[in-house]
Amino acid sequence: DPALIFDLGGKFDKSFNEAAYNGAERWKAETGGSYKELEMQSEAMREQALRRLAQSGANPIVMTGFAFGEVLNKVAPDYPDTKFVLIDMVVEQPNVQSIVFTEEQGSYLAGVLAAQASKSGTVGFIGGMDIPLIHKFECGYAQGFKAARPDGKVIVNYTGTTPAAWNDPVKGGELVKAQLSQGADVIYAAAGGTGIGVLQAAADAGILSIGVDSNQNHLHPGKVLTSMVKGVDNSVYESFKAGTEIQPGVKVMDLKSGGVSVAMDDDNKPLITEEMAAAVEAATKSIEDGSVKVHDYMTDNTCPVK
Amino acid sequence: MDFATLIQILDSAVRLMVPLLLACLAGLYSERAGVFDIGLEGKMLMAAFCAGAVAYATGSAWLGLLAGIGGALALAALHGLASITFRGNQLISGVAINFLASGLTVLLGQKIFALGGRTPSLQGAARFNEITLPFADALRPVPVIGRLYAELISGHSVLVYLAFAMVPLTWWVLYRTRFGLRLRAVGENPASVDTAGVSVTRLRYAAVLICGALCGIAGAYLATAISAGFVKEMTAGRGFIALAALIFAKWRPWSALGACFLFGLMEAVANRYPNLDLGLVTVPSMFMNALPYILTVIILAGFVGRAIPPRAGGEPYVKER
Amino acid sequence: MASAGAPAIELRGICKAFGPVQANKDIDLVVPRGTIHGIIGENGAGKSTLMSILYGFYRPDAGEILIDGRPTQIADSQAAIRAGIGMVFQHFKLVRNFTVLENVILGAEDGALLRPSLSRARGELKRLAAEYGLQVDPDALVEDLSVGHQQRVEILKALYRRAEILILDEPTGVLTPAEADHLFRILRGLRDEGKTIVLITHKLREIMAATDNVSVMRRGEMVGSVRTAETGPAELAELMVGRKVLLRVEKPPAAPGAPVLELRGLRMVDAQGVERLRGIDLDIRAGEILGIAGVAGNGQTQLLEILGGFPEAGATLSGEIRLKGAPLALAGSNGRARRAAGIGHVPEDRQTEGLIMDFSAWENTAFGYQDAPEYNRGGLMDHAAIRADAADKIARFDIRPPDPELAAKNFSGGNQQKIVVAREVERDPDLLLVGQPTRGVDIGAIEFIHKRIVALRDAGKAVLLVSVELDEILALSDRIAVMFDGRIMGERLPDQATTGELGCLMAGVDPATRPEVVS
Amino acid sequence: MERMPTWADVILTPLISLVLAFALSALVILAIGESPVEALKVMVEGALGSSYGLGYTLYYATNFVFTGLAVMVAYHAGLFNIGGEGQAAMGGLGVALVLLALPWPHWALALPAAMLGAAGFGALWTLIPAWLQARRGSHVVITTIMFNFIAAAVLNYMLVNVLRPVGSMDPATARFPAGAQLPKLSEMAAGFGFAWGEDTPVNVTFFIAIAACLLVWLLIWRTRLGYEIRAFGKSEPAALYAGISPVRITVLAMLISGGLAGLMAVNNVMGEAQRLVLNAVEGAGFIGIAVALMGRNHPFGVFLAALLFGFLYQGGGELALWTSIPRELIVVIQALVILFTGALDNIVRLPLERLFARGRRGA
Ligand SMILES: Nc1ncnc2c1ncn2[C@@H]1O[C@H](COP(=O)(O)OP(=O)(O)OP(=O)(O)O)[C@@H](O)[C@H]1O
Ligand SMILES: Nc1ncnc2c1ncn2[C@@H]1O[C@H](COP(=O)(O)OP(=O)(O)OP(=O)(O)O)[C@@H](O)[C@H]1O
Ligand SMILES: [Mg+2]
Ligand SMILES: [Mg+2]
Repeated sequence: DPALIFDLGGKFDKSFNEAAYNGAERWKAETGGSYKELEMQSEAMREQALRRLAQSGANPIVMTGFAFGEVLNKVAPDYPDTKFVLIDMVVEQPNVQSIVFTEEQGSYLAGVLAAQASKSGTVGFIGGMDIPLIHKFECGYAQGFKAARPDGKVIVNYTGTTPAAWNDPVKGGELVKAQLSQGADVIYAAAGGTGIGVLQAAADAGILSIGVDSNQNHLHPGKVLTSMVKGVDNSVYESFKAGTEIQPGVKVMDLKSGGVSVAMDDDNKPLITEEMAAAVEAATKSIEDGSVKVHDYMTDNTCPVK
Repeated sequence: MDFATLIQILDSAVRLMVPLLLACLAGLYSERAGVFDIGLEGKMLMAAFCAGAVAYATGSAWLGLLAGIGGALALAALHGLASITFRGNQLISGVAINFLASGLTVLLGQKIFALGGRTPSLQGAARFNEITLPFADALRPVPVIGRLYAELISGHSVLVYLAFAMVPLTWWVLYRTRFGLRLRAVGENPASVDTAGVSVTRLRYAAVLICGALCGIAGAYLATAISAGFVKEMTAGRGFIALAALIFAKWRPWSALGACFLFGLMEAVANRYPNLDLGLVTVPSMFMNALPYILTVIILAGFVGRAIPPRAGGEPYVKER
Repeated sequence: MASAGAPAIELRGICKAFGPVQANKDIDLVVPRGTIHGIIGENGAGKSTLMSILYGFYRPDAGEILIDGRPTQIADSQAAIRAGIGMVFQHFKLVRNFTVLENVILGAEDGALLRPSLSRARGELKRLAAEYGLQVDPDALVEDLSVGHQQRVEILKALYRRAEILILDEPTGVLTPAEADHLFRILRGLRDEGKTIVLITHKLREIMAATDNVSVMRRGEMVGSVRTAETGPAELAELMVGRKVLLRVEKPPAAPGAPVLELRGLRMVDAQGVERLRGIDLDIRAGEILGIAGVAGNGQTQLLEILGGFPEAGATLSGEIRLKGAPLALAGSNGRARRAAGIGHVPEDRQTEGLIMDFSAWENTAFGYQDAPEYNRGGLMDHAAIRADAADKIARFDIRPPDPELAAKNFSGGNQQKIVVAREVERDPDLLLVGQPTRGVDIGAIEFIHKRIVALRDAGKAVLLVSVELDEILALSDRIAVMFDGRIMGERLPDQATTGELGCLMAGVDPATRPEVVS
Repeated sequence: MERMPTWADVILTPLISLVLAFALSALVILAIGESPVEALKVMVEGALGSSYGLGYTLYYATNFVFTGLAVMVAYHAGLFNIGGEGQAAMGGLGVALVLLALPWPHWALALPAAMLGAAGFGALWTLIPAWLQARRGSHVVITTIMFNFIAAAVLNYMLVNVLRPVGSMDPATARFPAGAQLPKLSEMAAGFGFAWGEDTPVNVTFFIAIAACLLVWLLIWRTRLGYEIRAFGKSEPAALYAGISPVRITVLAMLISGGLAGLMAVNNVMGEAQRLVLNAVEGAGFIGIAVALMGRNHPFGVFLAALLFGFLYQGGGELALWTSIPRELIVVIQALVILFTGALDNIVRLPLERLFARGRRGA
């Protein structure tokens, strides 16, 4: 059987763990197969979980989150016959497939949409913890926004420095109000459970928000501009489907391959004007053909736009 | 900083201080009666869950509030059982209650809603909505005062006004009623109450249950007023901050108001200025987020003297060794 | 109303055990109405326990209580109050940060709101004050009151609740002679009104002066009840201790040597800016006991604390202290340095200063001397040595129960005091500071402690004795200095001073206008 | 005042309390529709049934021993140190800085240096709260809570902006030099020629934890400093009378406490992860409060309580691994164990005392 390991946030984090879970469930529903799943409780459990699953014959073993990188590097060689799939981080081992997403590209599109939808010319970004991964979202978003509105302004907030930063909808809501008072009228949340509070507060205040990781448009129909969707569910689904035939190496899930996208559905249809759709279309094209290069914060820890 | 910004920050401070204030007053009742309580966090969390769940199920915020109070009361009763009836260690009991709430809320939430401990989002009457006070809109054009009234004083949920009303009420109960007199006495010298023919046990239970009820309101506020539904661990350490505020306030109601306002204000300021640009250096967001805590330490060190807790606090009342 | 002849209190076969300790064994007691009934007994004899049972604070294991001839269930203090019983405990049951009024109404409020109760109580207190001479400021915080006043509050609490039976547990242990006299006047007044009073005390003089009947307890049992008029101190003492007791301190004349302690212009201003010591000049010689008489709160505590090396935080000090000619530092927490220099100290408050109540007796015998080489070996404390030392002290000071492992809090007050005295005296200090050495201590133990202090003097050491008991000062001192308001009002020799003269000095009045200088 | 034989007090009572806690946990498991018997089997087998499970149990216990001792030492001085979380985090920073500063050739050299770094940083993190408590009377409970948050901020900053290798996604330091790898217990066992606890993170730090228990016991009950700490914790006026400086004792006790909490990092950062990650402490600082209080503030009790919590952690992990019981159940079980053994122990003790008293009287 395949196995799926979630990171510390847990499988219902409203974020990419949950997306992974959805992918696995879809596979289960379609194939009728069964899989093992596991949530981390502590850092030391990572290695333990990998080894126990590998020993129990689970194959492939899919895990979400960059934090598995180190451990997998150590464990993978001990189980050469087991295939591992790591999402969000690259580990170079012969039996490991690494899947990374170009969140900056998806966020760029979100920024383009925000620029179109914003009346004030000021938009907001609310991140969970101040860590590089979240800066990647922030930077892509800012690039997309500035590309459309060079004179516009992006207000950035991070919620905290402890794990509570990912589960504090109250603070998320207050940050929305703080950004609102500074003129922001579209706010992009990349903050896990805190994001739920962001989307809620934005809807309450009558401004737009942008969801993250999975499609969150349905949370407040007609009030969530879009969601920057990371195809983690697809990746898990594909991995489970490929089973032991998984190809090792790095798989970059970018805009072109449909790895990242901005969600368009019935819930946000009334919000998306034709110009917006066209702008997204255009931006997508330019990114895909390489005429626009979205800078990845991770490569040098800097962002070309502020 | 312009006036609008000032109002926004104050407004935010008011909203953020409410759960702190309610929990702080909750702790005040309990600790003034000599029962220490580091389980404020857990009681609030349990209340937030119960309120969120019941408000969702019934569509009524008021029923949610009742449920929240009920949930917190249950844990308060447990604390009373451990620390009053069985003369257990109050600190351990508090720690246990925090763990219990943290586990049970997710366990129950997952069992009922299967959303990983989250409750579904609340809508409409399942939430306490902001209420506009009379004449708020009419007065808005009046410079300063009018705007203060319309934007700062008006426009909060009913629980906010309830929380603020609790401050004078608590003061009055504590210093103007028989119950308050006995409550304060039992926290200072339970033997004096006992020899005066009043039951120490009953008084302490009353205090602990009031504490539970207030934590219940605080939790309900978190889940059904300031946000729309329960998210696991959503109290995010506010119970501990409330405890700090209580010590800061030296166990006095009006000072509690001040202390909680200060914490709310500092968080609001940090939210408003996520990256303080000081010209040469920009203070990183991590430190802006930690600013309330850093300032607390500085204020504590600089301006607040020794805080002497109620003398009998933390000790079970034992007549015969 | 009950039948006229029935006694106010009748106890039958009261038993009470605290774990293995049998505090009361099958106790019978009859107290006729309108009398003052004394109860005496050694420390730990079970007096407080018996009275706490009567007041409903403890529940008896067996026995029966009759009030005015009627069997009465006293399950809690509420029931006792209803039965007309009031009690002033040995350790006051007051809320320190409440006002007098608040303390008085606590538990006896008129309604849910305080205001009416407070104003009624204010009037009532005024009446009681006028009637019995029980003046206290109703709005003062209890913690700001002198102990004498705190006691008045306790009495007022009982009277406010219309007590017909008033129990006082060692009320004079903390009072000055004048305050005690005042108290007895009040008690006689109450008795003459028909109230019944039970008085626990260690002072035979008070028993003889104030009571109508007296009962004696020993080791949990009632060993006898007599009419006061038909007995005498010696007989009572013997009944109490089970052996003959010397009621006078026997001491050979002093042979003072060189000055051990010299104080010059010692001043102290406390953290609140109040000047507590206003220039103290004193000499104490080797081989003499200098007694400091005075009403509590006139700077004696501060003097002892400064000499002991732990002046109150935030105080400013000036002046000069010399020990055997060498100057001593004034400030800082240097209790160790003082001990090293040869100063022993029996502090005024054994429970909060002299002992760690949760430590075992043996750990307490090293308290303050934890640095001493004989208690340490190779960087660790030498428990075997400390235990042996403790066992030795327990044996020689007849500390009961003779169990070094028992926590200090489980010893009776007198035995706690013996632990402290043993620790300090056995070190043979050049100068011994002694504060209230026999407060709340039974006469057997008093005799013993006094003997030890005199023996130390006879060994050529200097003793500074602070006591509010004028009798004690007169009996022990070779020289008496009277302190008032942070000053030494005058010095007297004990055989030349009268109680009246000393009383004047203690009140701040100098009868001889020119203080007599004793060389 | 002996009412009950000591063994009944220190062994029988907690044991029955534990049984009660587990009985209630069983009800909770039933309530969520799972089998308690199965759950217990998985937990016991997973945590104690093999050298593998035992290895993890001991690894977690090692963490809790340190944080438990930290709370305990402060407690004896009458100080409630809720800052174990932050102090352990700073200890981790100390370990990381020391180990990344030099290419350590051998663990025997690296270990003492890392211990110094861990204890030093942990202690340093208590210095301000301790000093403020001693000098300004600022309540140590508030300041240590605040310092937990501040430590999180410092760590966040250091890991993201200073210590993170360029290009790494993970807010974590680089791997420590290979020479700084502590020997695992499994390797030691292999050295003696038998297989024990392979692939478990328990390492030499376990022995350091045991040594720490002994040393803390010596400190508190055998040294002059310990005597003074206890005396001060019981009565400040008495301490003053005895010439014990409140400032000195407050600061020393807090420094020792913080140092012990910091030492935890040797186990998890140096011994297990081999690098410092953001969330390295994972609440062990708070568990330390429960461990210290349940261990009756005695090192031996702390050790036993730490083992119990190690068991719960590892058993709970296995539960999550092999059953569909949510991991939060473990938190509930922990809560019940803390409640019954720590706060509701009189439910068991009082009836037992009566039983023994009757037995004695009957005899
Ligand atoms: N609450 C208690 N728990 C356990 N033992 C107690 C308690 N109160 C008193 N005792 C013990 O009971 C015995 C009698 O104590 P009690 O206080 O009645 O003596 P007392 O005659 O009043 O002594 P003193 O003259 O010192 O006041 C003593 O051995 C004492 O240690
Ligand atoms: N009613 C009161 N209100 C406020 N402070 C008081 C009161 N009575 C005494 N104090 C203060 O308490 C301290 C200690 O009391 P102290 O024993 O010196 O009083 P006292 O007047 O000498 O007592 P007494 O009247 O019994 O002789 C003194 O500083 C005194 O000023
Ligand atoms: Mg007594
Ligand atoms: Mg006077």
